[in-house]
Amino acid sequence: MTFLEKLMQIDRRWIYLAIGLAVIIPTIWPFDVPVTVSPEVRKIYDFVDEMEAGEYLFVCIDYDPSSMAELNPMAIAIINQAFQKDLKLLFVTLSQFGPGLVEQITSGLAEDHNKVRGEDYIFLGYRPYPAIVIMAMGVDFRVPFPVDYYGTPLDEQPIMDGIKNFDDVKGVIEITSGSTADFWLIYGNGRYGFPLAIGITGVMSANFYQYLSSGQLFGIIPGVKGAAEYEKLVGYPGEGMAQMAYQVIAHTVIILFIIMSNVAYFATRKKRQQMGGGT
Amino acid sequence: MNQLTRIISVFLLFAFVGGGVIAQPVEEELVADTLSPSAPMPPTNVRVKDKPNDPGHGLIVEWDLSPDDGAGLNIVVMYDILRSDSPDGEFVSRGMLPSQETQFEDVDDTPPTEDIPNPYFMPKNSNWYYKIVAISDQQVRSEPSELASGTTLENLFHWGKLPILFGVLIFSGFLLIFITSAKKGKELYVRPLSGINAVDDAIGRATEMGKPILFVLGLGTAGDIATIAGFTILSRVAKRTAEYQTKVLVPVQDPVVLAVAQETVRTAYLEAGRPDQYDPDNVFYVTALQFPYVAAVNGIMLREQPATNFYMGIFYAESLILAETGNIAGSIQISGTDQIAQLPFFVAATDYTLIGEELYAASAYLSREPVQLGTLKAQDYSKAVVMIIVILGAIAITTGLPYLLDMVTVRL
Amino acid sequence: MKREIPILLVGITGFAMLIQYFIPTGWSEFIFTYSQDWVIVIGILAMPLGIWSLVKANVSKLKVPGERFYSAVLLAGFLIMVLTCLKRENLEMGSLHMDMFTYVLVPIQATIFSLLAFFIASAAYRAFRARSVLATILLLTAFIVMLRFLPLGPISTLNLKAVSWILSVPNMAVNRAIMMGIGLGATATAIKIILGIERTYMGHD
Amino acid sequence: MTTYELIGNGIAAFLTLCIFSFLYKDNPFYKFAERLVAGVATGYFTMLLFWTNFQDKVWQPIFLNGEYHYIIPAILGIIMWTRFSKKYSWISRYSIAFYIGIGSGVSITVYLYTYLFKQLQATIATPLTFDVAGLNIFLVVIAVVSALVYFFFSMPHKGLFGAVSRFGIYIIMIGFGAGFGLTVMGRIALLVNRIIFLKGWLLELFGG
Repeated sequence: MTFLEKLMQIDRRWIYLAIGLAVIIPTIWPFDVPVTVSPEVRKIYDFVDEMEAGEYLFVCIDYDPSSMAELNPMAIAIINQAFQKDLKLLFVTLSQFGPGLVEQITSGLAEDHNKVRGEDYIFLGYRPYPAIVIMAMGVDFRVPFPVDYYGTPLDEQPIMDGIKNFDDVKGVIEITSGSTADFWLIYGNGRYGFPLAIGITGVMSANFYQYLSSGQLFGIIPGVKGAAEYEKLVGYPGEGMAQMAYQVIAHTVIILFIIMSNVAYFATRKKRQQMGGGT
Repeated sequence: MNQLTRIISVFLLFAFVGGGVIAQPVEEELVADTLSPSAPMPPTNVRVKDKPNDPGHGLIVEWDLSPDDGAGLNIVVMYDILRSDSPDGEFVSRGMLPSQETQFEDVDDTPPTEDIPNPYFMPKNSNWYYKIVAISDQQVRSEPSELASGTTLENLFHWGKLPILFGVLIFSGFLLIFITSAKKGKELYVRPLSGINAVDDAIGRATEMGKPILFVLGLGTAGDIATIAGFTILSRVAKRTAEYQTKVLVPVQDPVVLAVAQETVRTAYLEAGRPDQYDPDNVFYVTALQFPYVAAVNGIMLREQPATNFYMGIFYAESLILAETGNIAGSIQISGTDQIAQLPFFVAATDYTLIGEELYAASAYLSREPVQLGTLKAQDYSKAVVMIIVILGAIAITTGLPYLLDMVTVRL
Repeated sequence: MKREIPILLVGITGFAMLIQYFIPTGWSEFIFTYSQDWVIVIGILAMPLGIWSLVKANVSKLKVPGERFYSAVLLAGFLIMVLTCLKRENLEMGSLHMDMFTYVLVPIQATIFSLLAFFIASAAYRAFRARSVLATILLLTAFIVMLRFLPLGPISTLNLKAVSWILSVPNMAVNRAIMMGIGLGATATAIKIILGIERTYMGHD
Repeated sequence: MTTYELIGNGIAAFLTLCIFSFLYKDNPFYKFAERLVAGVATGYFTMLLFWTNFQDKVWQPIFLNGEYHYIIPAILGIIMWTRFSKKYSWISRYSIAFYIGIGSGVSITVYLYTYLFKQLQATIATPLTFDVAGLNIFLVVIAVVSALVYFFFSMPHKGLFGAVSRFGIYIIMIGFGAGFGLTVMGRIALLVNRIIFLKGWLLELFGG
């Protein structure tokens, strides 16, 4: 039996071993995989990067724990960048299961950067009916959120001095597992015209590229890959990079196996035909 | 089935939460700016009508835009819908709507209980009074509009579901026509399906090898239609194996599925004239949860080395675990499911796959009874109707005619 | 009597549930909710059938030398879970019952689930060979979609566009067509059951 | 991590390795974990059903709340126990009849709505335009129709009809290929989680 014929009948355990190693090696020796930054991710980074200290950025975190693995890394990367630049951050969530999650992320990162709640950032909280909440915020943040998530009235917090509605923020970044992005497009960007970018799960991202070309979005961060790109730009290699390492290697391994399988198949096909056998 | 209850409960939750939460900020009326900007005019011509297609827990409020909404001073940004149970009672906000909107659906179908009072509940045949306030961009509230009232009514037919009723009727019509014509002995052609043709070979193979057949009904309950389709296929398979005296193993994960599967196999043996061959222990319960069930079935595959594995019913992530393990055991595998997300894995890892509708057609194919084959013809005619609607509908909407779309739109 | 009446009952309940869907009154809603409870209650009370089937099979295997140990493990696992949960409070975290859940059930379930990482690779190796037109299409599409993770510079940008087109055009269309087929097939099966044309699942003698 | 947790996680790590050993070949460790989890899962599910569902849907309504109509399904459930007897097991068919009747009756409209009408509606909701977006919508319509043709049972797939059907199954394979390729990421992530768990436990054991 030639090598290629053996390859056709390869013991599946070699494949298992390869996948196992592809996952175990990055766990023991973490390393960065080369990440090509796509223009739609860079635009968001540049947008935030060009903002002046003290300017306002609005971040909406609309996912629940089930898509945390994919979306947390990009949320963290953006918040890191913004805090580093001393921007003022407004957070809100339109997902029922979002509040606890946002609280966790924001308070943790604020501590890392010595930021004070109510001065450097504020978490407004959660309200149902996304469309109405977005439109109401377009009038005045105080309409849907007279008090923030922690129950403190907005007017008692220095960060809200002279801030009324979307006219006073530079841009909105929406990080979502799916459905709420449409609300931000139609009722947010569509009605109030503020610059809008989204971070979204890889699978859902495909549906939103059309809004890039139409100019309704100025950037998209798609899934773990987008998160890794953003982390690279910000210079904080985090969970996105780590996940990307596993995924790139595992995908490469599977792709190589598929190529091998086909090479072996075509190389041995002639012989098989002569022998009258099939697969 | 569970999905429906979930949708309903989520809706209830929203109706309940929404009423309270959205109302909150408005009641604490925001103070106007120092320049005392002018108040907008209220909306006019407020009408209230019964919400159709419901058990009598909702009303629809409609109005004409305030003269200052999109015209006049053009300062209206919101409408606040206020409701009371008497003309001069206390009015509470039921919701806020942005400018340019002219309709509000007021629903509260959560009856109060001893623990949770709900003063906003709208029982059937109850009377409610509405007025609407326009709010300007400076948060100035208009005078309230004139009062309007309406009564909640219980409706007897859900008109929004009319297309589905027509669907059921047309489909049943086709079914009856083709069953009758089949009964008269009209020959019906059915095209060959490789997955079905493989069934006989697979049973023959098991007999030759003296090995059992493994039939996995998936993770559905006995009330899921895909699992029932699985039972009907199991019945045809068991009947033939009874003739060849080959063992069929059916590991299940739900006690009702266990009962029905046992009945199915027993009946099949009975009809094959071999009731003595039936062993109830070959249809057995392994465990309830998804992955422990998979682990057990994997064990059976590797230890019993079945000649053929059938996967017919509802499968989730376990589809590929089962199919790959079956492959390791060297079994011929025939799969069928209506779970679209799992079809790629069955197609890749099993020898034959019944894709979606083919799963439901399999029973008719295997039975070869004219009446059963007649139902396939009915499915085909319905499919033809669907295809015609797709083509005509696409043309119609492109030429600006929404009628066909309206006809098939279900409004729940 | 032993078969005809149950078949008739299937028809009556099935038809009632079908009609109920179109009637939005309070009574109709009550019937729907209550019927779902019926199904649940029957399922709960049928549980002893499953347990009996499992226990019987494993008790009889206690006599088989090679199987003895494993059946004992199964029965022990079952008994421990039952005996550690004689009060409802045991379902709260911190009890031995829930520790078994956390340290035995959860890790095993998660690990079995994770076997998919290996199996998805072995299935791809075996199935994605260009041995027919259909297999080639399957292979190429999967290949393109998987390629989105590889850092290939400008090719990546092009690839992402291709993936997004595949997902939003052919993939979506296929899902719709398959769903429509399933809608018709499931309806046909349900109507056949209600009309009693399909009755193989119901025993007789 | 307390000693108790360390031991608990040790058991979990051992069981994790037992399951992974299946990849090499079936062996006593896998069989042990498989049987253990079958017993534990059944026990867990039984008690969960008993304390939540049985209490809430049978015991409370009938004996505490006086909702006596719950007696009917309770009787139907108890009737299922006739299956323990060979002679009377036919009685259980009455319960099965209700179960399957309710399931089928509800399915008809649910399937027609979510699987047929919603898809139909989505397919014909957007007008075609003379640009890329319009072309894509046109392709979706063509693909839906061809894939449906593939599912025709009662007509020979020959000639033009056969060609369309052939195109239909090609498109279906594109869909499946995409589904397969998309899922790889999630499956790899599952394995990563298990490896990270094992690594964490080892670090805890030897590092702390």
